[in-house]
Amino acid sequence: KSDKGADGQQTEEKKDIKVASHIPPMTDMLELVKPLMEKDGYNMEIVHVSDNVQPNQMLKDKEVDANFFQHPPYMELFNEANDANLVVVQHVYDAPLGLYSTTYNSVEEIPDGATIAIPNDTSNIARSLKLMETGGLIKLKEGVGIDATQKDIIENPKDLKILEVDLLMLARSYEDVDAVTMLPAYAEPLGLNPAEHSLIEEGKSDFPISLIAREDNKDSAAIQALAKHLSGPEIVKFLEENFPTTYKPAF
Amino acid sequence: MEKIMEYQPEIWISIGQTFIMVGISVLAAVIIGLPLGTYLYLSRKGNLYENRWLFAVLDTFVNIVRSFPFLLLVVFLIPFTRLIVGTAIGTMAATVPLSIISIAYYARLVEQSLLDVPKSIIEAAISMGASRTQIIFKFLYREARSGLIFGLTTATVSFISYSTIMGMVGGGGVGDFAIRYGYQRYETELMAYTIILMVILVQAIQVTGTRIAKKLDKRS
Amino acid sequence: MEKIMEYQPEIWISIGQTFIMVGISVLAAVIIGLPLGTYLYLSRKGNLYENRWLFAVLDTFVNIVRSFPFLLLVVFLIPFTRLIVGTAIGTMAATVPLSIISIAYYARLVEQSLLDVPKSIIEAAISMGASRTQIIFKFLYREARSGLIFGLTTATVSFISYSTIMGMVGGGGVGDFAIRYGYQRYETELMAYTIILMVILVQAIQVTGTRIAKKLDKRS
Amino acid sequence: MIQLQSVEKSFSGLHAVHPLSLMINKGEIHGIIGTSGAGKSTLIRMMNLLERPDKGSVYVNEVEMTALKETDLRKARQNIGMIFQQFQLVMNRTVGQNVEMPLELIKIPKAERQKRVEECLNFVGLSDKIDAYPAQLSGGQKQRVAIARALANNPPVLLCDEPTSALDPSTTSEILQVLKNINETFGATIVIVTHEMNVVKSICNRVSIMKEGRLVETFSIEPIGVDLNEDHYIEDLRRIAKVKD
Amino acid sequence: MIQLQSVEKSFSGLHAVHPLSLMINKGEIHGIIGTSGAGKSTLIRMMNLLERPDKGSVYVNEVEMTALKETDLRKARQNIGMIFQQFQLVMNRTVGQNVEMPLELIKIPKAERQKRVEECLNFVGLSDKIDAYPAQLSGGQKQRVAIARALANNPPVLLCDEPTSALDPSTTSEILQVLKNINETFGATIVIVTHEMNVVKSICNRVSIMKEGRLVETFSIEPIGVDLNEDHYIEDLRRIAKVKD
Ligand SMILES: Nc1ncnc2c1ncn2[C@@H]1O[C@H](COP(=O)(O)OP(=O)(O)OP(=O)(O)O)[C@@H](O)[C@H]1O
Ligand SMILES: Nc1ncnc2c1ncn2[C@@H]1O[C@H](COP(=O)(O)OP(=O)(O)OP(=O)(O)O)[C@@H](O)[C@H]1O
Ligand SMILES: [Mg+2]
Ligand SMILES: [Mg+2]
Repeated sequence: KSDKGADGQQTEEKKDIKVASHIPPMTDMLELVKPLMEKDGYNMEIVHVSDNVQPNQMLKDKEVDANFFQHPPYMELFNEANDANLVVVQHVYDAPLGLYSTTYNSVEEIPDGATIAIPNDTSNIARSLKLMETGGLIKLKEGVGIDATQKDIIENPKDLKILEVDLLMLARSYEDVDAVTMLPAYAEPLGLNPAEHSLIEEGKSDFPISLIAREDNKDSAAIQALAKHLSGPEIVKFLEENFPTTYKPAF
Repeated sequence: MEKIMEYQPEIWISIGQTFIMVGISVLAAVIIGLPLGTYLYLSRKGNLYENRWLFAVLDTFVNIVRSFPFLLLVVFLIPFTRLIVGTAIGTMAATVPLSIISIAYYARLVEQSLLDVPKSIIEAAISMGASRTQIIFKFLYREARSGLIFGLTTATVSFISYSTIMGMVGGGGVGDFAIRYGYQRYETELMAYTIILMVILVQAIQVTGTRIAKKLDKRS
Repeated sequence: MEKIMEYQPEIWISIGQTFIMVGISVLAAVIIGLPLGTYLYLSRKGNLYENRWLFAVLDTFVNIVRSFPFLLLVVFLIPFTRLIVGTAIGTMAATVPLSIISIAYYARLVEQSLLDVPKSIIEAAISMGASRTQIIFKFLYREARSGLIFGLTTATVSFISYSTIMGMVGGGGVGDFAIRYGYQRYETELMAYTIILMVILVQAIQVTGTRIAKKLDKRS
Repeated sequence: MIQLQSVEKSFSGLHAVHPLSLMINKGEIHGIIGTSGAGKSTLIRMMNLLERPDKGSVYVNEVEMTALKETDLRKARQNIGMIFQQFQLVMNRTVGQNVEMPLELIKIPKAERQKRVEECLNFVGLSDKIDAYPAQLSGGQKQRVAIARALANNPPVLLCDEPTSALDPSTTSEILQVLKNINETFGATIVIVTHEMNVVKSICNRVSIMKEGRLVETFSIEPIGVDLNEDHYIEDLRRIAKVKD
Repeated sequence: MIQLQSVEKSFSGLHAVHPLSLMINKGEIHGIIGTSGAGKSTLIRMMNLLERPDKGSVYVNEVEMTALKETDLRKARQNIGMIFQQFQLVMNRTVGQNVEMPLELIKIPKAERQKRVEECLNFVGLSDKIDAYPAQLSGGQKQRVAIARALANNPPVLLCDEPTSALDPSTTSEILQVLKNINETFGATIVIVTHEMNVVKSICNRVSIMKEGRLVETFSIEPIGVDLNEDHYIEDLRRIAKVKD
């Protein structure tokens, strides 16, 4: 059920590949490489999904061939819990988390009892808590990893109130709280970037957004072609042109 | 405006997706929700075909479906969805959980409409020796028809709202489009445009439904 | 089981949040949705206080609220929410959009219930020289009361389902708990447990509502 | 006093009442008779403007009903009791609460209401059904509740659309006696649509005859009074009985 | 033939019908009279088991109704026409469609149904209202639709609960003539609950009298036949008229 090439340029059948993704800029990058894949003989379909679990579930169930929306630690969590064998094929870009505030210009200024909004999904909760730990705002239990929760906070000297809200709402709650941890995808439209505006520097990121596939298809020609294009010069150019201060290639 | 022109094809596609999702849900509501609601009504204590067990089973089923967080219902139904449409993603797959919720939802509205049919009508039916089917189709539905139509209208509008969430399994649709392009990309114009489209769609459905319901109501 | 014990305090908190969100929505539905639905009914063509314009305005308002993708409604209402409760996130903030949708939703069910009141009752009221308020409270509501209660029950169950989505603004609640801990953290047991809690809650509400509605119905 | 001045009424093309005028005096008991579909209900319903005439005017107690604004019309209607052909009771209110209704609307205190309700139910012989709901009543009992309700606030004008159609002759006699009493005691004006010649003969001072939407005749009669002998009509039957089984 | 054997019925404590037995012969026109609330409607409704007796058995045409299973009971009921005290028409069906109902249920072909509907509406003088909805009819017209509906499938047994209560004397006469005809032509058994002595006198062969849930008396009479003189009752009034206005 694959399409014939446009303009009848080729009669040979194209191979289908399905990639699940979520929001820009991931979806934009996929759109960008779609014509490149086309040239290589692949008919790539982007499945837009508005959920953070379904893309992995779909990949595991072989409904899609790859997904592109997460960082490796998040994938690990899924693998562990669902007995899945998803694998990282290609790191694509880094999206550093930042702590942003309308009223305060440094971590020290944040007063006692302040409210901090953080994303409400597992890995981003942990990541946000870690970021706050880095900034000296809180202290976490020794050795907690990517599934840390508020329960793991052992010291909270400023008695901060930490409020978990949906990723999509973070940017909107920016004015309602004392500070927000946000990913660039959400901070950028507010004119904020991690390099200039974040109160805490995340440092070396363990969280590159990556192309993920399964153990059984990671070496297939199609996945490899996609990996190649997602780490190609077009992507570098795209990131530099559109997000000079926020996103950095991770390859 | 430029943006709107640029995205015109995508908008049309998502309108199509909404129509598929809502259309199939409405069909499911009528084909399965209507009989389900009818049996809820009939099997109730003190009613025509009183049946404690049947009522308890149907009532609980409807409650379970309706109490599941919708997102989790979608997830929970994935194996079933795959069984029915062969895949768990895309517009067709989205219609399965949407239809299940539509069925449960419309069943309640049907139950309510039937509860408002005067008992004397059923008595007249019984005195004429009408069969179960005849009582249902020729008396109950006839007398409740405007309520049934009005309820279906209310339900359809809810289905449209529910269909928005089906973006999570790649269902698409106007609502999802509005969220993806308008909200996440901060294209406020695009978002406003699609929302206006939805309002017009809903308004058209409601006005038509209300009008038909009124026209069919000859009770006074 | 261990997990369930461990998270008991969080579960209790989220049950509390659900009660707050749903409770306030039900209140809003009754206090504002009921009169809104009543005016929709009264101002309709051919009815007691026919008023084309009022009807068009109310009907369109209800349609707009109901056709907005819920997520976008939440976003759209942020400035309003801030005005009312001082902040746009948290449980109290979640009650604002939830109440708005509840109002629009219950208004439709009220409209439908009132449409099923025989016109002859209103005629009797008019002949006795009843005022507007008296016609509404002493005749219409009295005769429609079981439908109004049954409709509120249906609506409440829907509000619980809607409240699930309010996790996005940090509203919390049982449904959100099920999604965040059960679904996103893959704690299937915890998820099942919370869903069972929700089913029990909904079942209790539905059974109580149905029972009261039946008890109040003396029409036959 | 009720005065209809060339009132007429059509229902989507059908002329239910052709232009007609009628004057009913204060304190009069006026009967309206005529074949089924003649327009009697439409006519009586125009008297309190439940059916607004297409043309013409209606006066009740010197007030031009057709010229009143809503609130005044409402006040005027509180002084016009009505018994409907189909009873039109509020099904979710008990018998007592139905009868209480007109008193509640004009905000009579609770205690007084209670007394009056008992009194009126007593008039119609239904004291024991005060807490029953209409669905639990026989046809005739429902009709009597409707009568009690119309009498509750002692209205100076009473419009009755076949008030005794569901009643047996002896109950009818009792009800007619009640109507006669309020007519004599309070000077109430009463209009009665009826199919029963005995009703007309017993209490009406004047009768109008309707036919196909027209008033064909109105004449005065001397009411012969109400016959309260319970077994009278069975005796009548017994007289013609062939065999007693 | 209708036979009630020590049937009784209570409604939450209230004994509406005390144990009683009654035998109505085939081809008989049987009147039931009694005061309001005496249990007449309850009694007649037990004959087709709309109200199932608490005790006792009911036979209609040699069949023990109280022993039938649902489907058989359904079949049996198709042969028992019923006219309800409150008409109980389907409001969302036109007059014609209401009368058609019993024929539709037993799957008579459309053309035949149409013919029969016209015939029956003609019997009750409502041919011109065939496409009207019940809400557009006068009280008496609704009652006549209910009568036409009960006659539609020519049932061998006809139960009538105050079938002429909303009708004027001349229309009543016409209806009684129709009942008399189907009784004579098809030998139909007819039970009539009524408050009108004229109805009893005109067509009943036997009369039962009920009082407070008990059958106090049953006797045979010689029906005097139906008086179809339209203006008879107005003449009667004119005789007693004082002045003609
Ligand atoms: N559903 C019910 N619940 C309780 N009581 C009832 C019910 N139906 C009838 N009754 C009572 O049973 C008695 C007999 O009622 P029934 O309708 O048989 O009287 P009836 O002889 O037909 O009177 P009428 O001439 O007024 O129609 C009445 O006292 C009535 O109040
Ligand atoms: N709402 C309506 N729509 C259309 N026609 C109507 C409506 N109400 C009454 N009619 C018609 O108007 C005519 C007069 O009706 P009305 O009810 O006044 O008769 P009536 O004299 O009271 O008869 P009855 O003795 O049978 O009660 C009838 O032919 C009836 O069909
Ligand atoms: Mg009438
Ligand atoms: Mg009766």
